[in-house]
Amino acid sequence: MPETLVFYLLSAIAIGASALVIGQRNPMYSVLLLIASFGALAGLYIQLDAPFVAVAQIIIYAGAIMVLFLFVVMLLNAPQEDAAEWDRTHPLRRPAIARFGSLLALLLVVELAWALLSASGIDRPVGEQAGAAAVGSVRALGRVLFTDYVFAFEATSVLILVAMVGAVVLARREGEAP
Amino acid sequence: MLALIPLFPLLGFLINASVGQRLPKTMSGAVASAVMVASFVISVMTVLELAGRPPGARAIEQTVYTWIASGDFVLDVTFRVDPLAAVMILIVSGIGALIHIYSTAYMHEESDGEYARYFSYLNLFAFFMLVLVLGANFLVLFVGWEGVGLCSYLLIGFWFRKKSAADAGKKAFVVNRIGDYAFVLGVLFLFVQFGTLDFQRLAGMVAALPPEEGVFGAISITTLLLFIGATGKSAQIPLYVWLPDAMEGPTPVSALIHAATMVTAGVYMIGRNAVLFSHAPETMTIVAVIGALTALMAATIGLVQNDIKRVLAYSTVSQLGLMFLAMGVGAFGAGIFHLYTHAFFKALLFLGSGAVIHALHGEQDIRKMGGLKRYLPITYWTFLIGSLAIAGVPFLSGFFSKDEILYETFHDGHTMLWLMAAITSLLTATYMFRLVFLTFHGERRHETAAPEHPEEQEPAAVHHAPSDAPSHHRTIAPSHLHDAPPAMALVLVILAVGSVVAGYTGVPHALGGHNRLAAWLAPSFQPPAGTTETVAEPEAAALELTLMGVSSAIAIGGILLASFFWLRRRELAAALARRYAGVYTVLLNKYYVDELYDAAVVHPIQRGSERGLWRGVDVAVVDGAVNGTGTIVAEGSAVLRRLQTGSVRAYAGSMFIGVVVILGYYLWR
Amino acid sequence: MLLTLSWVLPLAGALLLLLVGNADGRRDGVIRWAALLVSIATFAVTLAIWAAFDGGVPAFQFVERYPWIPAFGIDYYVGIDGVSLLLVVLTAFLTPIALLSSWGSIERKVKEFSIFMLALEAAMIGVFISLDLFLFYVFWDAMLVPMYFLIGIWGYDQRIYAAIKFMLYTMAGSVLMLVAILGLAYLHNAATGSYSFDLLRLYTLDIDPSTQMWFFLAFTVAFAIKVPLFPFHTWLPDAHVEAPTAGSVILAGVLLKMGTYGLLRFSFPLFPDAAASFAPMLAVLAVVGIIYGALVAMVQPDMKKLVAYSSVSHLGFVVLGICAMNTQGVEGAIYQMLAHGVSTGGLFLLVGMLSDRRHTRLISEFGGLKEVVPRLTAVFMIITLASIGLPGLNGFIGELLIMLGAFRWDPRFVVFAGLGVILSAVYMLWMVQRVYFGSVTHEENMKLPDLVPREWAAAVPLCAMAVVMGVFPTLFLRPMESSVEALVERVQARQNLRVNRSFESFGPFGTFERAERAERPER
Amino acid sequence: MTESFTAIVPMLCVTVAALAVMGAEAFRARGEDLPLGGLGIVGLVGAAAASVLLWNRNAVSFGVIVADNFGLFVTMVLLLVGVLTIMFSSPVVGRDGLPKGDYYSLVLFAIAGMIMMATANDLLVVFIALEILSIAVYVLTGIRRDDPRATEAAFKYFLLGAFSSAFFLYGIAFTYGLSGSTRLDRVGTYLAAQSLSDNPLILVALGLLLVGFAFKISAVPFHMWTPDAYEGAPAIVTGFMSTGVKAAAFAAFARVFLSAFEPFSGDWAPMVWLLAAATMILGTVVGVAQSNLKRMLAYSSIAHGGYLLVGLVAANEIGKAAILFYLLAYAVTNLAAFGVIALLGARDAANDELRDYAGLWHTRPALAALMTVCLLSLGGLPPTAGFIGKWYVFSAAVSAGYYGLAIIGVLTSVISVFFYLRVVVMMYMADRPAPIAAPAETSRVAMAALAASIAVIFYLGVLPTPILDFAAASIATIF
Amino acid sequence: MIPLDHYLFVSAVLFAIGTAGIFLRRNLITILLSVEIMLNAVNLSFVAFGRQQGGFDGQIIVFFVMTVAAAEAAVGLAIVIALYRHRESLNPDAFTSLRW
Repeated sequence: MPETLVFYLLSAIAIGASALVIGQRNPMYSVLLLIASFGALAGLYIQLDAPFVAVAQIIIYAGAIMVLFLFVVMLLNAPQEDAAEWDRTHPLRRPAIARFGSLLALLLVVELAWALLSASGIDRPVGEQAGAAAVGSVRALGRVLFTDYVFAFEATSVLILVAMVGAVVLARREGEAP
Repeated sequence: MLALIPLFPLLGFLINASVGQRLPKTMSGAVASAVMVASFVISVMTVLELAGRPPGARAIEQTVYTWIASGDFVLDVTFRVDPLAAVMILIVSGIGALIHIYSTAYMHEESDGEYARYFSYLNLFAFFMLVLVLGANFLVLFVGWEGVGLCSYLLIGFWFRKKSAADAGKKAFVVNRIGDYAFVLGVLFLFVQFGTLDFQRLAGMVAALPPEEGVFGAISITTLLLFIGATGKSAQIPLYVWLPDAMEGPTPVSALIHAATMVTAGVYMIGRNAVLFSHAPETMTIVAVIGALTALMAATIGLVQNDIKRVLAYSTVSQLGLMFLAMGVGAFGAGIFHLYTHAFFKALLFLGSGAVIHALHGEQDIRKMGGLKRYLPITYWTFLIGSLAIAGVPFLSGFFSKDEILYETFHDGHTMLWLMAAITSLLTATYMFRLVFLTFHGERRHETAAPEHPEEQEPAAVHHAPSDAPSHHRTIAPSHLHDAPPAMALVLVILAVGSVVAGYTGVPHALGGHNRLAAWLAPSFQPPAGTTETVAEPEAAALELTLMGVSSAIAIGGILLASFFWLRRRELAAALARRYAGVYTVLLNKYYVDELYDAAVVHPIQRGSERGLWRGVDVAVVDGAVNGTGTIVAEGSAVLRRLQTGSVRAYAGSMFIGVVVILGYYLWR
Repeated sequence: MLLTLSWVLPLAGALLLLLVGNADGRRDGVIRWAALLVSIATFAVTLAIWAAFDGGVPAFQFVERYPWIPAFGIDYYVGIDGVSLLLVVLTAFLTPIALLSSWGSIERKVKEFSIFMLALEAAMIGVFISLDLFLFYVFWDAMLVPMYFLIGIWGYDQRIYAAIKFMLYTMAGSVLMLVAILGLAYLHNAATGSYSFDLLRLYTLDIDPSTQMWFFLAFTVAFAIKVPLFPFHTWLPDAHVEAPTAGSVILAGVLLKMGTYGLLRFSFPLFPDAAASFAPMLAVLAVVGIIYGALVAMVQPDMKKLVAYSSVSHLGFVVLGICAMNTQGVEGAIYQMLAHGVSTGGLFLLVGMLSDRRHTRLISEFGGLKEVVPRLTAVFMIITLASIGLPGLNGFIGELLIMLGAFRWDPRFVVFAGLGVILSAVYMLWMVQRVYFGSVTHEENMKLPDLVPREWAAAVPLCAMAVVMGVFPTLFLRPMESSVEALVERVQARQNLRVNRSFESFGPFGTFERAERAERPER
Repeated sequence: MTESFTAIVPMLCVTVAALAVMGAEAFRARGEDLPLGGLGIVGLVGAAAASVLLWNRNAVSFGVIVADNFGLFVTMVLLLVGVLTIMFSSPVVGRDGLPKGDYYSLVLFAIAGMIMMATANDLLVVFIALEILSIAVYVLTGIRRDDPRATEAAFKYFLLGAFSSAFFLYGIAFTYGLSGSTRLDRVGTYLAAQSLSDNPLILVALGLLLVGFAFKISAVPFHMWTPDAYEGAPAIVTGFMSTGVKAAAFAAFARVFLSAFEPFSGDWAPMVWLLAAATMILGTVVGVAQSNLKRMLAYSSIAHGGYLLVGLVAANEIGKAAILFYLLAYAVTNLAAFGVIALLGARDAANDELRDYAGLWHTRPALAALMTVCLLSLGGLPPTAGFIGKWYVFSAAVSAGYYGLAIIGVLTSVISVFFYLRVVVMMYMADRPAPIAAPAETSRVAMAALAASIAVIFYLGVLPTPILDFAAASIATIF
Repeated sequence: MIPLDHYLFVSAVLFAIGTAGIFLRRNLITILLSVEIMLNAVNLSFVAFGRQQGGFDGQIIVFFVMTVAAAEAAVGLAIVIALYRHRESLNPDAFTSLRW
């Protein structure tokens, strides 16, 4: 079953890369690893007959957003995560919080897994109901996007506008003319 | 008409209380005395009217207005004069008027304002006392009852600058309150049982019931409660302690309130409810025993006291005991008779002592007196008459009344009580003549001139406005001992006459009299329906005569005893005191009853309240709980706010816990 | 309209004063007079109500009713009966006196003070006239605010603590009552399909006894705090002591009565079954409070605190009378409320006068004042005597009736309650003695001025009232009679069993009572 | 579905106003001072007019925006919040040197987002609206870049907001996965059919959505950002977000949980019960220890979220209407309180510590009095709006049988009175006259807004009937 | 064909990794990346669900989510820059002047 194999491979890459993103201290590597993870996800999207999303994932996420991150990392000359100097200031801020957070994350996984395992009707293979061709059609997708989701689309434009204004307002240097 | 009797003194009170400050002394004194005289005149007219009626119909009633009306509890302010009340109003208004007159002279040293205040209190007292005796039901009686207590309080503490006076006033009020508490309970109980508080209706209803025998039933409890009230007002065991202290008041006050009138209210009350008490034999026994005990005990204390007024005070307690004894053995007539004669001679004695004190510029210690006979002849002779009367020397008033009590007690079968009463009589004669001898006989022992009224002399650290000083600190040369001024002398003489003749209203059948007083009073002690004449029992005459002889002997013996110890062999008395130092000290300290009360009641309550209840319970526990709640919230707040560390990751952690818990909750179910 | 006028008038006065510019205190005099006149006018209105009141009818009179929040059956619904009539009059009577008393002692922010006083008056009257539970609660809570400010701004050293404690403690109780009120409305909805806060309609509600218990507790705790019933009383000494004189007068004179009024108007008639089972417990608390308050009062070094604790004791009587739930008990309770308002209000007034003169309230700072201020002493004496229940003065009537009523219910309580009468004499007279008698012990007391005319104007009505109430109590008892009897009947209709039971438990005492009752129906 | 655009007119008006403000700002001459606030108010008023016209019309646009009465009521509240915020801002913007055009446009965008959220009938739209308003508010929080605390506040708010958004989105994902749609009506239909089966994914979806909403209304334990963000943000922004965001979030919360997830109320009600109780208790208890007024009001606002949750738990007619009424009362009151704080601030001193208010009565009696009224209303004392609001909410709880919640509610409101009173104590009873260095004269616009707020507070407190009826009518149309 | 729950498992694990990242890392930028991981995890769920449901809804939603992610990233990074200007630090725990 190559399909299964591919799935597991991509999944492993996605999960592994993500784990490494949070597993090491240099933000530059984190960003790069995350791009890898996103790439693997894009592969999964393709496997799910969603080529449009896969492309968007590559372009928007890996391309635009991650570049933005990289840009900021370099702009700030982001140092290695500073070691424990802040950790000693307050007991609640010790590495304990990291362990505690990881434990909670583990619990969350367990809970979600448990929910998924006990849920009915989701263990069937995806894509049984609908034809792949129909799903993959970008044209059809565009039609839906501009009919059913037209309001959301417009709203998103407002969102972007707001984010733009906000980013400008916040990142502008002190004393700069508005 | 009836209402006028108390209203006149009230009028006097209002005048003196409102504008008295601005009146000259003569005016306020005159007003006060005049209203009393007016009241007396009306009383006499009333009594005469009453006397004109047949014995069965001797009651005049007047309802002034409805005082309280609440559901079935409707209470009118009703005055009623019946033979008993008639005697009382005569005593109150009569002796009251005399004492007012006496006071005009006695209190002359006071400033205008104080003078008016004094007379306003005195008038107010007369008002309440008259209300007390005229009241036709328990509550009107109680108004007077409490009112006279108030006036007693005010008058005892008249010289308010002196702490002991203020203390004594308060003590009197509080002790009376204790009695009143029981009294009110009794009254409530009566109302709950009978639905009325009118004396006559009550008597009628009670008469229909059989006397309670053997069981301590409702009536017994009620009457006992009432009696406790009476012990407070009339200074009986265990509530007598206030009366000796009450001597801090001006002497005329002692005479009027603490000898002649107010303190007899308890006796009067029992007499007023004779029918009720008769239905509670157990109570009656208790009354008699308490009376006898009080009489004896007070007499023993009186024997060793050195303060002239205190001796008289204990004597009063003792005599009141005798009256209660009479009441307790069912000799209501005898009790009232003694009340009536006692009013004369005890008032006389007090006023006489007042004259002595007045003359000695406030000296009250008999050890510092002596030989006054020469300087104060009127006082001496009147005082002597009073003493003879109270000692029970034959054919003075005290003889008849006391004798009747002794006889009735013996006749009723209470030999033991009789014995106690007899000893009391002996002691009475002894201490009275001890007083007479020490005060008026022998050599003069007082040297120094004391302030005019040391009764109101203030303790140290006095800051007087200069304007106040002169009247209080005037010194008089010791040689200028003067006898009572005219107003006082007049009153003394009148009372002396009264002390001699008052007894003749009740000459017993045994002596060929008709005991008119007893006959007059009889209807008051019977239920309203069946009015029967009391018939003398001839066969008892012999016994009565014997007893009379005995008591006469006792009286004479007592006087002789006194003359032996304090006139002739004074050192013997001192030796005796030394010999029995223990007994002497106990007696001198009044059996330590005050101390006992202090230690057993007053102190624990005060300490317990301060340390236990207030600081312990109230502040620490009750308020502590309240403030503790606040503290817990505040502390909780202080702790919980620390969770807000400022670390965004901790915040995220908190949210994450929330997520995990919520999901966990849903999955777990 | 009169009834509405009685609370709107002071409120309008307060609002008008709000508009007066008085930044620099220039118009203090005008404002004082204006406030006084408004309060006197209010008093006149209440007197008119009293005059027009028909005492023979148990029903509510001067009823006004307009829909307010119709969706929930909330109306502006006011009316008075014999129970509330005199309390309204008392409120209006005491307010001018309190205002007068403040003329000497309140020197800053007179305008605000007057505003708060008038607002307080409006709210207090509102409490007594509301027949809609919601309206009642609004007034009940609204009253806290001006009082809070009065204590907090113009009080003594610990004023802030006292003010906050007063407010929170009272609120803590009353919010529970709010829940119970909502519950009642909900029950009404469940029973009839519509919400209602109409007291009279809620009276008719048939509530399950166990539910009643909770509701009764919620209501009663709120009222018990206000009364204050032992052991909910500790806010009172603080509030009384720290409040300015006018505040203390109102606090003691009127506010405490709201608690007992609430018991009478709400707790007992709304939840008769629960009341039946809780009454003995309440009575025990009341009796404990009587004795406890008296004992603690006795040892207070501070005059105001002493009077405050004496209130605990006196109000215990009121609660006892209410628990007795018979004509005498309830009439006595109401009477005692009025009497206590006059006498304790008066005591605070007079203590305030002393403390204005000397700026201390410690008994030990005084002594021998009779010499210096004889008139003040005389007035103080009269009020003291009224307070300790001397016959012929106001306190006696109430106590007597309460004791009678309670005696008919269960004599054991009276036996203990009576001790309070003794103790009240002890602590009051002891205070009088230490303050006024003896010789002047402090140099600075030598020059204290006696009563000034303004103080006379405040004190004389109180003394006169004390005497009038003591001598002519029927003036006050008559108007309340039929209402009280109706109330008692309503409550007792379900409590007959209780009366009999309690008497059986008391051995020989019961027999007479029942026999008497049987042959002589209550008038 | 009706292809009508009418339902979006209110938010369109606001958006257009925002764009106009941006445009005006961009094209203004240097140094020219344009009445941008006025422009914004025009837009808001236009939106209000549109809302009034839409009343009772139940207009639907694009199938995802429903201008039902419920939404319109909240819209009106939001518009009121907007108007008041802009009025209060007028003296603040100049004083603190805020970028005027950006500031007003962000406020207006945020309001547009809020309106969208309140009227959205689609989870995706809710999410987008949530993001619009969130991002606008994050930025507003940190708009004073010269103030490190403001930036810190913005950062905390943002980070936790993003974190919670992810959960919310995950919840949407599950909802969508199960029901095949994000439209609330379809979700509701699906869930109604599922109500008996015990599908854990539904519960997971429920829980995750709950988390998202709980964060926005700062329910315990998702409240941690609130005090920090409120304290760090400029006072007027705090006022804005403590009212507007909460109102919008509650509207959406109520809409989602009371319509779509109504069949599962047996599942979410106990959880919301717990959240409500914890929120009320923690909000009030921790508020006691605060010494910074803004922080204190932050905790108070947390507690108020708890009271609103009570209305949600009750989930009956009264409860729903109570939420609406409470939102209005709370919005006006809280905004006015923050308005006062904002007016008393200075550029270089926030003057928001409790001790800064000592003796305010003597220096600024009018502001002190207004503040007092606000605090009393927050404390729920009659005759103010807050009292009626609390009464309404608790009667909802009682009528639904939640006596315990009602008791917790009333008791915590007593505790909350304690800390409100501390401010009053400071203003009126503290001895020391205030050293506060506020501008001597206050902007007339802001004072007018304050006066109006106070009038509304009293109006709602004394004559609440019209608004109560209005609120009751609002919920009748949808649920 | 891969069963749906496989995708969902992957999505769940990724989501959890994202959440864990917030606690593990003390670098603001990495923390922002963690949020991005979470959003992506959700996206995977959307697409998977959408695939199962048929239709384009899932994909379209993912499209919107990406936009939102971009917007958030922009604002977030702007805030990070502003923060860095004040403190010269990217450690989240350095910013605790607002607390208690």
